[in-house]
Amino acid sequence: MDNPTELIVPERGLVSRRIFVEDEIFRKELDRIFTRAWLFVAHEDQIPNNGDYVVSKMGTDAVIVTRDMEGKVHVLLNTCTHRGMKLCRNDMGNARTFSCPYHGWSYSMDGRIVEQPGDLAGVPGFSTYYHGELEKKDWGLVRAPKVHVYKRTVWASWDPQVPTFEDYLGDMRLYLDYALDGRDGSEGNNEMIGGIYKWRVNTNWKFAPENFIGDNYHDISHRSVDLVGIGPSGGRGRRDDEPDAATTIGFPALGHGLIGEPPHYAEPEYRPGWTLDEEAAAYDRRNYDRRVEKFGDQRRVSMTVGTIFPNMSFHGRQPRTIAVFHPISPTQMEMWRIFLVDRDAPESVKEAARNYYMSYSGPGGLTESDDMENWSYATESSKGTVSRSIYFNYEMGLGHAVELEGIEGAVENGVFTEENARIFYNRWNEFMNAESWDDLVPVKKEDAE
Amino acid sequence: MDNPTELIVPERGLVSRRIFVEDEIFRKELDRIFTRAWLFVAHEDQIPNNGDYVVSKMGTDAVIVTRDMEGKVHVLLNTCTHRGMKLCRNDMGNARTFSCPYHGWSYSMDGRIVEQPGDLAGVPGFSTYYHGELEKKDWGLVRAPKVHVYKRTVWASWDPQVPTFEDYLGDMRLYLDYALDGRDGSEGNNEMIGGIYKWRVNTNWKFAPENFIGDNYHDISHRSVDLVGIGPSGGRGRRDDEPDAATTIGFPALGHGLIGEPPHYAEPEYRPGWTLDEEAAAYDRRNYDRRVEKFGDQRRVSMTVGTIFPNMSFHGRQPRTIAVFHPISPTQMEMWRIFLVDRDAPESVKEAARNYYMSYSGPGGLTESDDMENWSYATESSKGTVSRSIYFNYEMGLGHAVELEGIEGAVENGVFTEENARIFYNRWNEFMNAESWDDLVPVKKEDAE
Amino acid sequence: MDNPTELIVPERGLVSRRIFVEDEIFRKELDRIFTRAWLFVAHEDQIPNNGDYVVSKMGTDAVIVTRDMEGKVHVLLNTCTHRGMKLCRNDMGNARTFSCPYHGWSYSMDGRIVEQPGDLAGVPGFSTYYHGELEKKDWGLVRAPKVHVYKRTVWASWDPQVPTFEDYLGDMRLYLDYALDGRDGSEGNNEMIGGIYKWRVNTNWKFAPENFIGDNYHDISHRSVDLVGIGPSGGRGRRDDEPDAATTIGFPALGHGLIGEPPHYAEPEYRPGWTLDEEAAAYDRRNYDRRVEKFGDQRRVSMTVGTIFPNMSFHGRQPRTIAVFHPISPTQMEMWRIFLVDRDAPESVKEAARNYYMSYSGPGGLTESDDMENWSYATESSKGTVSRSIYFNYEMGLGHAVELEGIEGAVENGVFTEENARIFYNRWNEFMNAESWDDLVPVKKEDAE
Amino acid sequence: MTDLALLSSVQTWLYREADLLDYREYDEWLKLLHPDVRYFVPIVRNVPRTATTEFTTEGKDLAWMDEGMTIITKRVNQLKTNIHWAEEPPSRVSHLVTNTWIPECEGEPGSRRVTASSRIFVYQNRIDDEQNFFVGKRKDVLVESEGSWLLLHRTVHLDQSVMLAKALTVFL
Amino acid sequence: MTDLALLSSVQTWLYREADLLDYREYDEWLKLLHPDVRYFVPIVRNVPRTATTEFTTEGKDLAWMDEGMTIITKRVNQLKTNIHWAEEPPSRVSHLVTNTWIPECEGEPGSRRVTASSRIFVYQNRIDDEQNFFVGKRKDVLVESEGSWLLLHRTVHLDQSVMLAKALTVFL
Amino acid sequence: MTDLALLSSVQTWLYREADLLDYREYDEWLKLLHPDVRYFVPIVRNVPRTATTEFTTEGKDLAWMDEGMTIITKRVNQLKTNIHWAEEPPSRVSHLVTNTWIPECEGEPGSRRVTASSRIFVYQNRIDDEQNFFVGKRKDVLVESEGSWLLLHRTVHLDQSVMLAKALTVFL
Ligand code: FES
Ligand code: FES
Ligand code: FES
Ligand SMILES: [Fe+3]
Ligand SMILES: [Fe+3]
Ligand SMILES: [Fe+3]
Repeated sequence: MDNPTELIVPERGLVSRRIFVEDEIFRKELDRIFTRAWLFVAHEDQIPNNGDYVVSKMGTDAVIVTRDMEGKVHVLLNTCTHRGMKLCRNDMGNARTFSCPYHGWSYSMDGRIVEQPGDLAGVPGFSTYYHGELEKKDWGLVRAPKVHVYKRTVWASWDPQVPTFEDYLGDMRLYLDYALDGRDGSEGNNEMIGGIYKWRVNTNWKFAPENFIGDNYHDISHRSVDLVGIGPSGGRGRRDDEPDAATTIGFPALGHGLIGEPPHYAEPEYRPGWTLDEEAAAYDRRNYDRRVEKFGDQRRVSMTVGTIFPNMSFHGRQPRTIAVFHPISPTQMEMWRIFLVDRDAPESVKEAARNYYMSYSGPGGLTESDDMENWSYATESSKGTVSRSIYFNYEMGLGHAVELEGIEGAVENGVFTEENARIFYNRWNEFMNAESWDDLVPVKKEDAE
Repeated sequence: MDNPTELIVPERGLVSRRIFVEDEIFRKELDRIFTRAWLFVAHEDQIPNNGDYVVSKMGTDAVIVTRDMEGKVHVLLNTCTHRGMKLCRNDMGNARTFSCPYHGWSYSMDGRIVEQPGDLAGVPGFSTYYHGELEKKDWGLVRAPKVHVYKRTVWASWDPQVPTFEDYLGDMRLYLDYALDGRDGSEGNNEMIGGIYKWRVNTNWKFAPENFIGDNYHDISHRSVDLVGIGPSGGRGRRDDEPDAATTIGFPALGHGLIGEPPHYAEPEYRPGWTLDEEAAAYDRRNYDRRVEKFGDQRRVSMTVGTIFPNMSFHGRQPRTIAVFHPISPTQMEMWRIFLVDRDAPESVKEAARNYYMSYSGPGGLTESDDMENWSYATESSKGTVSRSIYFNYEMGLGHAVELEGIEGAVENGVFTEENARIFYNRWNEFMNAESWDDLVPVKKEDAE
Repeated sequence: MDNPTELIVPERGLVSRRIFVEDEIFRKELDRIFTRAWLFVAHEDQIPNNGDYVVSKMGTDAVIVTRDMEGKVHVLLNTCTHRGMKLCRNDMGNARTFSCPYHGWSYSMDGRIVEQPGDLAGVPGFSTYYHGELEKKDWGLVRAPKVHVYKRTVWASWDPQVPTFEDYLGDMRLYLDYALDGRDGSEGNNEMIGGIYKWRVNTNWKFAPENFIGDNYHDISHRSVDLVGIGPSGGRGRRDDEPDAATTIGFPALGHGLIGEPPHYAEPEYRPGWTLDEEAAAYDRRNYDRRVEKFGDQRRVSMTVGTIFPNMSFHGRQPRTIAVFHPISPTQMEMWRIFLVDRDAPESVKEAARNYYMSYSGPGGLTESDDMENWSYATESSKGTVSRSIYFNYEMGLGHAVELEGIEGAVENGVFTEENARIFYNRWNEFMNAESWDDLVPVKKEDAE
Repeated sequence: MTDLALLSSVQTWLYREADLLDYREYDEWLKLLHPDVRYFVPIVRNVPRTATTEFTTEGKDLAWMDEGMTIITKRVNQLKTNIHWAEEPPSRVSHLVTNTWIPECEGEPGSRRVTASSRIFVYQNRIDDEQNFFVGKRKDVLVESEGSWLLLHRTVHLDQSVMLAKALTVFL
Repeated sequence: MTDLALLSSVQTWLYREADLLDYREYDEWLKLLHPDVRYFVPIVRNVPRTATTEFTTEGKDLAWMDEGMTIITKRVNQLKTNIHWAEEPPSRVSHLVTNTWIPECEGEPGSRRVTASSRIFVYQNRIDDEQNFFVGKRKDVLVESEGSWLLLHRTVHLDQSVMLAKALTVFL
Repeated sequence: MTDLALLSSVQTWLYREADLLDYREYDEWLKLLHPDVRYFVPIVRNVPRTATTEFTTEGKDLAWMDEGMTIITKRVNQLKTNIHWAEEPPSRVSHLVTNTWIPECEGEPGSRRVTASSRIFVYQNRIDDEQNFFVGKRKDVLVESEGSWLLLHRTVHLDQSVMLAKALTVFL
């Protein structure tokens, strides 16, 4: 092939390997993507009570997600504004203030006694040593200006210009809802199993969202676990039977995409699931019936897995999880995983889910460990001088996307295709080239007029 | 606050976090500060005899400090000029020559048989293989052109233009004297306890001299050791009572500063010290009396801790130590510590001091370990994309410095202030912007006229 | 000395230390040297049968060396062209295809069913998922366009413009022949002992080829092993007596060089060798006799050690080995060693050689371990700010090279000299400054006319 | 006084077990497990010294491993497919088991149940330069069975909060 | 022949000691120390093989640790303040004690004094990815006391010249 | 039942051996070797789980070490020259030997021959910050001789394919 010079060549389905290994590009990503996009930061179950906090990450920045005394959620840069000490070195807890170990500046989590949580609440010697001359209002913790809680998930952006979370999601929201709503369709009925997997993988972070945005093609890499069989109804494979209508759906203007089912207006015929556990099987059936009842002939969607640009992916069905890919360096990420069950599911159903999820995902998951091998050695293998000069191939199904009816701004691409990955890298390219949100295709521009 | 673009904003007390994490700035520091300034390299007790040597560091360069056969001290780059082998891989010893393991070039430490110690003394095959054509004079070890021994401490600079050591110190010298003179005021009466602590800390090196130049404010971080109490008279706290007159004193034109007492003309009333050890207590009292006698109504100063720009700090009282902060990378330093006692103190007094010092300082010190935590996590916490874009705050006492009488070029700033840190970073800024010593405010220019 | 600004100062025998420690120069080396030169990649004994493969390296790129079903040897970039997975994670084996673990693309090793080994042979879903629209011909493994098998050694280059291997070698080939031919002069009579040493050394890769190109001067560094004595006839030293005629010979236009004997037209008087082992001693004698008979009064050469630019060195006599120095970073290389014996030597002779070689070379070799110490601490010691600003000295014998009769393009420089190292760095400089092979002195230009 | 024979028997059992894992004799290794075995490796969190939330809870929260014979057997079977890519080609693994002593022993000889406290250092090396260090505390409950021991319960407190390995494909 | 009971008793004592440290039961740990205990971790220097100056001298030179009950107790008390930031939140620490044998034993049963030679590998992990490896040689002098042992003297030869950790907040 | 005395005697022998190496008493160490000793550390390759080519072959292929008394003695003598630069100034080395048990024992008391299976972690630190970790499996064949043991054969399976150290100047 003749050698292109651009990093992304949309019309040919080419992506330069340089974006997976080069430091300069990585630093630009941090600057142009991770300070602008909406990023997943936490699940509300990590901070159920007022005063609760949990640490998280946005790009390479450490943040604290807090719930103030009014119950409102905030996202604060985890670094003392005085001399930079990592303010909170606990992973989680409950507090009224954060007090800095170095010189004792303290910051409020309490929306009542100061204007904003994260405000500088206590400065030892303020009136004496400082002669009252510190403009305390200016020295609160750096706050993410945009924070949004959506069906128990918490998102934030550093960019005051970022569109609303709903506009940022577009109709991808319907598919996110499928994961966050209850199995019977009940709104936001999800609960996080205690604990998060956090682990380091020597891979460029983009291998993960690219994979989860719609890579059915790599099923073959999971043949070993398929042979063994870990699905919740026994037998071979990793899951219960999925709907026949499965396809890939992408949002070209937004960078999101998924594997799942197009809008439909009736529940497909019931296929028994979770049959290894009697209660879980009954619960599964019950939920089917409830969905039939609840949705009637209304539009509904369902999905297996998808990515919200840039670095959050989620599984909607089996397992039901949220994954986040935190960039560490061009060739390292820290991956996080959270698992969801229905809040009101019977204990035994939750337990069946927990056991299944752990066997599937995370560093010890029988499925996911093989993904880690692939992503890390694909990264390793792209570092060489010759190797980094060539392009990855994303030609599968190029030009075969069709508009998807019933979902705004979506295309449907068939089960096996790389359209969604192309959508992801095109959006990546737009972010990298944009000077600000003005240059990014305004989300739902028409609505705004 | 509105975002400044300079790295240092003196009038607002702001310092960009970038100078603590960025590689390019770090390399410029090595080039513009560490090859120009006077750097502490050794204590004479490390090389008491002719032929003794000890290895040290200047910035990222390894050096050997030697005492030649005439007793003169030299500082030599620790790398064979032939093909770069690390010439001396021992930490210390006594020798007549350094012989290179790779090809056997040997260098003299003996000022008598060659012109200069470090000169190329032996080249196997010089007249045969080299046909006598190697200009040996040009290929001696690279020597620091400026070396100064001051009250048993050894200093060096790579810059032939550097002012004299005394001019470089200015009146800061009086405070250094306090640490290096005997407890009774006897000149240069100090002895180094055998052994140096050397350890790696994942922090930018500047956190250390900034701290020691006058950060009383971080006392709060040492509350755990204060509760336990390790002072030499028992009870809570880390030290015996210090004089009431303590304040911070800085040298704006020089970059040095300290916590200590302004010049005074009589000894303050005696406060018993070292009372846990009978002999040490008696020695302390005796020294007080001797000071009263020796100094009468003359000027004297005293101090707790201070920094000589750029990377040497010292404690004058409790403990009595020298610390050096060798840069390794933007986010790593190697810290060294040397401990001092009076040469002629009774053994039991030395022993009391040794025990006390070890409990205080070094990686295992009950006080210092908490500093390491603060500095390393302040560094860690400044690496993020958003985090590195903001500024540290050094506003405490901004505009409240007053000229200090009796000490040339000094300002007095009160016990709690960040004036000294501001002085440090202003000087840092001058070094970084200067093309040569001509651009650095000439020290004692007036004297030179 | 006055400070030069060029990296290489040929007329003064100076080489800047920067080329041993700086990242930018390292990356340029990868680009300008390792993608252009002929590189040693394997020994045929690693792939004796059709379908055999072994992994190797070219610069920082991983490659697979394969033998196709016609017996032809190929060198393929070890990375799946689809999404970059390291295709072959085994070190060696026999296969008909390489199948990618990630999505199952498979590549041929079989020249019969596809045009070229490494061609994309299997794409799951080609006609369905891809709609038959992938130009498979374009997506075979990246192949080294130039591959040459020479007396059981395999070489490759990424540059289609590279001269023929023979032209690249020039008359250095005669000396390589000495290592690759049998001890009795029989053509290509060499066999590789099973297994390769591969190990990481924190040194710039150039220290190794520079050393092996002709550094007799560092013999002194091996005094400890010389005192102990590991030679195959017992006593002190590392080898049997070598010929009196030994000198260094270099190829200024090519960058190669060696320690060995100039062309001669009769065997020198026999000196008994390998006397610790009766059979080996007899074999040695027999080979002498055969050489006398075979070569008569024809030209012959012999050698101890030499370097083929850029990163392959070999020992021709004792031990008889091939070494390759793979760059990893400016300050790290991965070193490989392969050992040779006559294919048809008696088992006990092979065994004597194996025992001797292992005691000599590799990380555990009594000789080589000291080289590793020197190279790694010479690298370490050149990292400092002052240290990297100075120059290594290669003045030994500067201007004393004389043309060597009987070998085209060669100079003879005496036993102790740095002429060969100068030749190496001059060639290095030419590669670094050349835009393409057009700018590199055309090898054997005259012949081509 | 320590029951020397007991202690030695438990230590030897643990070392043999490690051999079976490190020499990849997984089927033999499975035979050392009690049918009701539980393998539990909780996640550990950074929390204050005084907190009770340091470890996730067995049977309730996420854990690096919290499983019984069914999943353990599946792990072994997956390795035996020879296409479990994260372990193919296989890693080189060494289990260093140290500090073993027996804080608890109950029951009569022949049907004893002991708790063994150990430290482990599991070293994993694969392909060229990938290496992982897993260090932590192990508590094993062994039950006596026909002159030998069966593993009934294993807790490993891995000394890592963020797992510093790309995957956990070794038994700890 | 080795006194098996003695060896086993000393080993078990060392493992229990490690448990107390690693499970942060410092008050219990203090009870294992003799009132006259000395804890000595000299600094090591790069000097020729033939030199006698490799280690700093106990009771005279600087050392990473050279202390008795007073300072040891203060270290423990500092940890117990819960605001000793270098250990708050607490590090995860494992002491792996290996190679224990008894080169010397003197005195009558009931008042014996033994020297135990060991190796240690102390792994420390804290916050997200901070990890330290302390490896070296340990020589312990234990004295018998009421059926158990008390630590009278401990020397640790840490295999590091420049300490490659930011702080030494663990007992080695 | 395990022969406690035998096991303990072998373990103690291994720990004393490690002491002699780590405290650099090489001449004493040589005395622990049988005149016919073989020291074998094969190279390991990445090959499929099912392959038989993982390790190079003793007495035939290359190996990190495959040698007897002659070369071993030369190594010791080289160290003793004090100018073997890769070990001068000397490295700081600790051999941690763990997991020792005795899978095989044959012969009569007084002339027994045992096979001991262990794990080793050899830590090497030199100059300022150079450090190497050698971890692997050891199989030793010891023969009884005059109330003690002599090393007849040692195999070390180092868990590294590419050796991640610049030189192998320690006995594993
Ligand atoms: S760094 Fe937080 S108070 Fe100073
Ligand atoms: S490097 Fe020192 S003599 Fe050559
Ligand atoms: S990466 Fe090889 S088939 Fe996709
Ligand atoms: Fe997958
Ligand atoms: Fe402090
Ligand atoms: Fe050599």
